[in-house]
Amino acid sequence: MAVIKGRDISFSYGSGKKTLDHASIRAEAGELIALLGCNGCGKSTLVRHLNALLPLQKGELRVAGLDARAQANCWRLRRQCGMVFQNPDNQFVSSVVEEDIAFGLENYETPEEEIPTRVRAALAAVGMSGFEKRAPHLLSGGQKQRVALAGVLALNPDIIVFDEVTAMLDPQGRREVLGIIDRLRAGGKKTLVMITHYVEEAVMADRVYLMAGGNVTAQGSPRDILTDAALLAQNGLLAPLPVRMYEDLKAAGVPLERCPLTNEELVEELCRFA
Amino acid sequence: MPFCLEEVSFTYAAGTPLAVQALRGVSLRMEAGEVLGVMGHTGCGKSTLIQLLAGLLVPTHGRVLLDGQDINAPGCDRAALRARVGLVFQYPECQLFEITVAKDVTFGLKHSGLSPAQKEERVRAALETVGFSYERMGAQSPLALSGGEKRRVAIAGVLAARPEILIFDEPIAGLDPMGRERFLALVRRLNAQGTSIVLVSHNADALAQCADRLLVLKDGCVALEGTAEQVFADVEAARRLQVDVSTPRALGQMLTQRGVAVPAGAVTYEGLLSVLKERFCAGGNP
Amino acid sequence: MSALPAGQFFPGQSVLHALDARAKLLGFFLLLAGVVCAASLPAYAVAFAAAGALLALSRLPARAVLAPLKRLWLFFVLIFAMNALFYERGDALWSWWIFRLSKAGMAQGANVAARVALMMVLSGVLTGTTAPMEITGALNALFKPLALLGIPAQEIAMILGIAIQFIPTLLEETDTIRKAQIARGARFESRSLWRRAASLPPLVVPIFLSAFRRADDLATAMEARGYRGAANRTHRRARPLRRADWFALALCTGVCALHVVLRVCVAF
Amino acid sequence: MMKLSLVKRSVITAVCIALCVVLPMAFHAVQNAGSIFLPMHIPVLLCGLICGWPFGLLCGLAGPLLSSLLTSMPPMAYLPVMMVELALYGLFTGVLMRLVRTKNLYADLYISLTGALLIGRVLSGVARALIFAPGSYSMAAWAAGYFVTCLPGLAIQLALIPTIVFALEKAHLIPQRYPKEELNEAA
Repeated sequence: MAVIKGRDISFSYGSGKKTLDHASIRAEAGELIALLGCNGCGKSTLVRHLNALLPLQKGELRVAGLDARAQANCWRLRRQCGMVFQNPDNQFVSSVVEEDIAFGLENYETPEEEIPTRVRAALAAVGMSGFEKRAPHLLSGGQKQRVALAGVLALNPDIIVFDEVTAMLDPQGRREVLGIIDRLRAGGKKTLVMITHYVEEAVMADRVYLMAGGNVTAQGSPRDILTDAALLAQNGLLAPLPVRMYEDLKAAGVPLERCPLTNEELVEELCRFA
Repeated sequence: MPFCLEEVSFTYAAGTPLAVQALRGVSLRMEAGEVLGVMGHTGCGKSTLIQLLAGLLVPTHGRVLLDGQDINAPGCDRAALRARVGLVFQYPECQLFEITVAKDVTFGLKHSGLSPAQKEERVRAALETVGFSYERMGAQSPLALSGGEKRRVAIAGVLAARPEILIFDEPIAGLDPMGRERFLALVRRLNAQGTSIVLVSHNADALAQCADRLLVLKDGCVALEGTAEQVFADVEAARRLQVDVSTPRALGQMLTQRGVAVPAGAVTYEGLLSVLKERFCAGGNP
Repeated sequence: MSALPAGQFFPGQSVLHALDARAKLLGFFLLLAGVVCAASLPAYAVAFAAAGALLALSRLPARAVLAPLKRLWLFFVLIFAMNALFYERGDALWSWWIFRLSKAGMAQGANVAARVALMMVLSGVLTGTTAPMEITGALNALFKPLALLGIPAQEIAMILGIAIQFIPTLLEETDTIRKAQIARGARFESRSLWRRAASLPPLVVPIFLSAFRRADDLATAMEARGYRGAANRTHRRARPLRRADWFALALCTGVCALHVVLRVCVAF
Repeated sequence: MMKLSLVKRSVITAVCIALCVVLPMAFHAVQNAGSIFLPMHIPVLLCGLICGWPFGLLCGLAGPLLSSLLTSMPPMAYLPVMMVELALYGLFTGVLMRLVRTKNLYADLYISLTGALLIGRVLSGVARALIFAPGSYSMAAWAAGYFVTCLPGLAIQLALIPTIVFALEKAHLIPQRYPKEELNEAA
């Protein structure tokens, strides 16, 4: 069942230039989709339609069974579709972790007695139990993003959008956050949308949408999209290192069989060959 | 011998209950024309180190020497120092403020004593170095550009002063693949022109590609120092210091463990590729 | 990051640290009112004794709390001199051109200087024993009754909370921007007023751009999390004040009342 | 571009209040010139201009209050006077910006700013004379000193604030006041 179904979405911020030009997107329940593209390709603008942060100017969009065109659905959409943002510093409302996580719950008038248990459960889900009383601005980048995710998880949305959440993190923080996303995906209960310009991150998705110039230029399984170095280059991206290595070795006359997607697969392929 | 740190320590808020020691007795020598990479986990003292180099912080103990002269000595001309050492902070696009790109790039030349024509020439050259045309970009508002373009303008603003030593703090964070490649090409070009460069980054792949020497900091001390080949040789040691080794080196390690021996010196993509080519092409297989 | 120049919070376990911030804030305002009333020697004795007792009770490093007084000595000299030399009432001891030194003026100068010093010590004790977060929490609670006057108290509370939350981030950002511009050759240290004024735009424009960018991000994040004004939210019940808090409040009220009585009864 | 939403106005007001605390500290560290350049006035005036009078009023009241509580600057003794003055600036920049529409951004800004600064100064002077310091020390000497020392501050405000508003519009952080004119200019 399609949880996100968008067709021919166009959007302009008003300067005449179209940021989105007939972009279409679709996600099935429980899958992780990756929107891949270089800076300024319209990825963020597209996902901001999913939770009605931007009004639908042109096209059709249904999210979790709700029509995004209807202004009345705005709040229900936002409840069904949570979002974690790029800059970890700019999404905290309170200077105490537990109050910040409660913020979303309070917005939906959750009964006061329920709030502490749900806050605790959300923090446990991102591996941040025990940080309830800490100040968000004193946490590491990865921890901040996990707290932000906990704030979203506390509302129990069907869909979670990750808007370049690793772009401003160090390698350690990136691993932490990607680990949590992977765990959520394994749980299979949420539909996850991940925006990124790191091809290596898109590997973990069930389906990849390639974007350029406000358009979805290609979609398919990570294997189809990410092993196509020419296609990626057309969209201003670089193929993952194992793919490049495979292509270069093949060009040098090493008859490898299957194009590897991850480092592990490359090692496997080379060992098999050796 | 442009730069020397002698037993430098630095403590923030020294003498208060909130004192934090950021650097402990760091000694360092940087040769002219070198590209020095600095790595380390968040909070290891990298930012403090580069601010000491740029003369923005004064060491609590020890000396910072530029051409053998203590830059914090009472008689030292700080303005002259700042003209010689350029520092590009993380997310430099946040520091743009002028109405036009040309004005913003000229900002650093205000006290340089150059004639307007000389200034314009400098600005033109700096913009061209980062890949912009003065005619096309000069009159635009820097604030209306895209993130990557803004960063290039900000870098041009530092280049205009023609520093001998350039320090970059996390210059590729948040850049897309094209932006990253463009930046690394810029570093190579500047270095070829004789500029010494300090690159602070978490990105081991980028450092392996362009740094002559790497410095790994841990808790305010120099924990490892050497070429990328030396620093990334011991994958376990690097992990203990909370830094990544470059992806090709990690692949080499995985292959070695599986019986396909790859020398530890293969730390770049090209290095690993040639090792693999040699092994698999010349090794009897067609 | 640059440290707060004064009014810094020192974590601790003293009686004052343990009090509810609302009680402390109210008590603080009561004592301030008392200080404003003070105009006689006995009144100042009471006020200084109260401030000293609070400082002792707080177990704060007295040096740190009193440091701003020392740093502002010139300011005190100025207040004193302004009052002593320009006071229009009383007999002149000495006068020249527009200056007119009088006994009444000197008393007035001492008065103002003592008041300012007392207020600074009191606010030092308040901020020293109360985390900034708790202060805003308390301010929010004290703002609540404003809702009765039709003022959107909850919105104001939310805005204040966010403001506090942004202070450390913006301080750090300001420091970075300043250093970046210095590295590019900006001269903030210059002595000439004109030059210093000219060095402000490179500092202030990026600070505002960055602050507004952060505001934009945060507002978007808040909307994404379902915020639509403070009215339609879970209403949290406030914690009741404990006995110690009421006791402290009573004491402060007592001191304040004593000041009023002294003001009425004792002539200077 | 869309109008500023209520949530956005609230958060902008919050950062302006935070800047009322941060800017004086920054100025103090940089050049010890807080009292000459009046840094706390800038966020209040901007808040009034951009978010409207209720927000400007709030910023003018809360900014100095928070700063005083957290950093002891301004000292408590001057807080009420300062709160009244800044609140009036925030209020009147907002009111005037709403009333004045000359089709030219800079003209609007200058009229609103100078208007608010004048009205604010007169009214806070009156308040000072009537409420806070009724005749206890010589108002004339004090006021003269006050006006002379804050002249550089005034000049800076008049130069800086329109620049900042212009930069914010360019960076698309606030909506353009006259979007059509922008197009004509480009054409």
